[in-house]
Amino acid sequence: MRYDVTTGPIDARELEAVVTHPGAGAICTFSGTVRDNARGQSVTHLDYEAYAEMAVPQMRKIGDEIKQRWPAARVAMAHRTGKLEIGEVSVVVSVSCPHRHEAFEACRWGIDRLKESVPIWKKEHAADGTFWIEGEETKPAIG
Amino acid sequence: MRYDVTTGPIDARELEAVVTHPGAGAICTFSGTVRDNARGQSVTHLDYEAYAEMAVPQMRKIGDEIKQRWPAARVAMAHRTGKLEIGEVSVVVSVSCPHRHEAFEACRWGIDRLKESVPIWKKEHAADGTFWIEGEETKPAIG
Amino acid sequence: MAFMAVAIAVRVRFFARLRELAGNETEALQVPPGSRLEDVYETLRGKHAALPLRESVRAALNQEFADWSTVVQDGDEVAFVPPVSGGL
Amino acid sequence: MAFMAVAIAVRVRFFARLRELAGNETEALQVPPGSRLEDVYETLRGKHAALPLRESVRAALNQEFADWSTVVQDGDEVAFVPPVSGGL
Repeated sequence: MRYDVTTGPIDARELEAVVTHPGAGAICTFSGTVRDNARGQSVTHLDYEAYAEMAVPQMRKIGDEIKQRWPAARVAMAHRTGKLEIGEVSVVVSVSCPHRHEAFEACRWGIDRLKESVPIWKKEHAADGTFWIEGEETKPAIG
Repeated sequence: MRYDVTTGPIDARELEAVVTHPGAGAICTFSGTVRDNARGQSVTHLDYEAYAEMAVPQMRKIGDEIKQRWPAARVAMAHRTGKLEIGEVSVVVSVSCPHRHEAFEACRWGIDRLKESVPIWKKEHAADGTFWIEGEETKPAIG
Repeated sequence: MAFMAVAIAVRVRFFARLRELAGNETEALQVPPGSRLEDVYETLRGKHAALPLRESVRAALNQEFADWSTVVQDGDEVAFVPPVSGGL
Repeated sequence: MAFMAVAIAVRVRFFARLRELAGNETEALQVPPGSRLEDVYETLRGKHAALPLRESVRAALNQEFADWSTVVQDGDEVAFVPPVSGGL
């Protein structure tokens, strides 16, 4: 298992190397990338800020929950912070399981939970200004 | 889009590089790996055989179907043939979409369809003999 | 001068367990004009007794899955394949 | 000799938009013994008028999300955070 908050690029293959093993038949890897648009506006870049001392334990908790639901699963997650350009990878969740459908379900559950419970925030630099994204809401940034 | 049948190792990152673009926010990549067991027996290695001239067009057809169902999706698929050792990657399906749930759904749909309609066959070398896998059935091999 | 073909030539391919049972990967075959895929397969079963009943086999014509009732044409590539098992 | 604390010290952390609104990332704060997270936050709102109402904020105590009614202890790390938006 591996849970990282990092300022450098994320190598999804490294996470897959952590989860793969001779009993796994299926690896599902989700990567989130920076889109060039949001709310109908063009986006120039993002900043991600993390409460890293809490984010890593929260990721570990999600990994433990996945292993309770899918006992054969192995999990790795990484989230990047700092300035990210369009197309760069912000988050990777990789899950291995013996069979494919459980790998998809466990990986999807992992990224869904991460978006709910891991203390990381997105600041969007867009054509119409700079905004903090708070859950479903968009709020003008000050700094 | 990219559809390969290849005797060499598959690099999932190359497929992801094909599907990623500035409008994509989500990439789901499925990798199938060779498990060390099947039917309660230990497996030593596999051979995959393909009707390559037909397999690549069938993959392209699946990619086209994905784009009909999820118009913003981009798709890449590769399947390896020949002898594969335990833990090696036999198949990769990578799909990008603007949002994550459609990326998961489209990728899963892709590997499900590949397993139904792409003319590739698995020969399993196991502790109890050598078998061709035919859909859900296991049949002793001759050669 | 009109010319009536008495046979058409198809190229037959076998894969996986069918290849092993036929003992051949590729085979040139002459069949009467109007032959359907099922006729081609039954002709081959006459030559290769180990080939299984059609129920467990799929036919492909020129690299597309095809119904057994499809009529073959001169120069076609015909393949007979077991249920697929690629993926993982 | 018995000693009755008149104040306990907590370390406060703000993140994202709350950090910008507070004008501070980290802050040392003294509060009366028995103070709950909601009391800590209201004390801070007294100092930083721009901080939003509690409804749009979550509290964490020692790196775990916590109820607003949780009583803080001397030496605790308290964090106030907006709804999260990591991922993609």
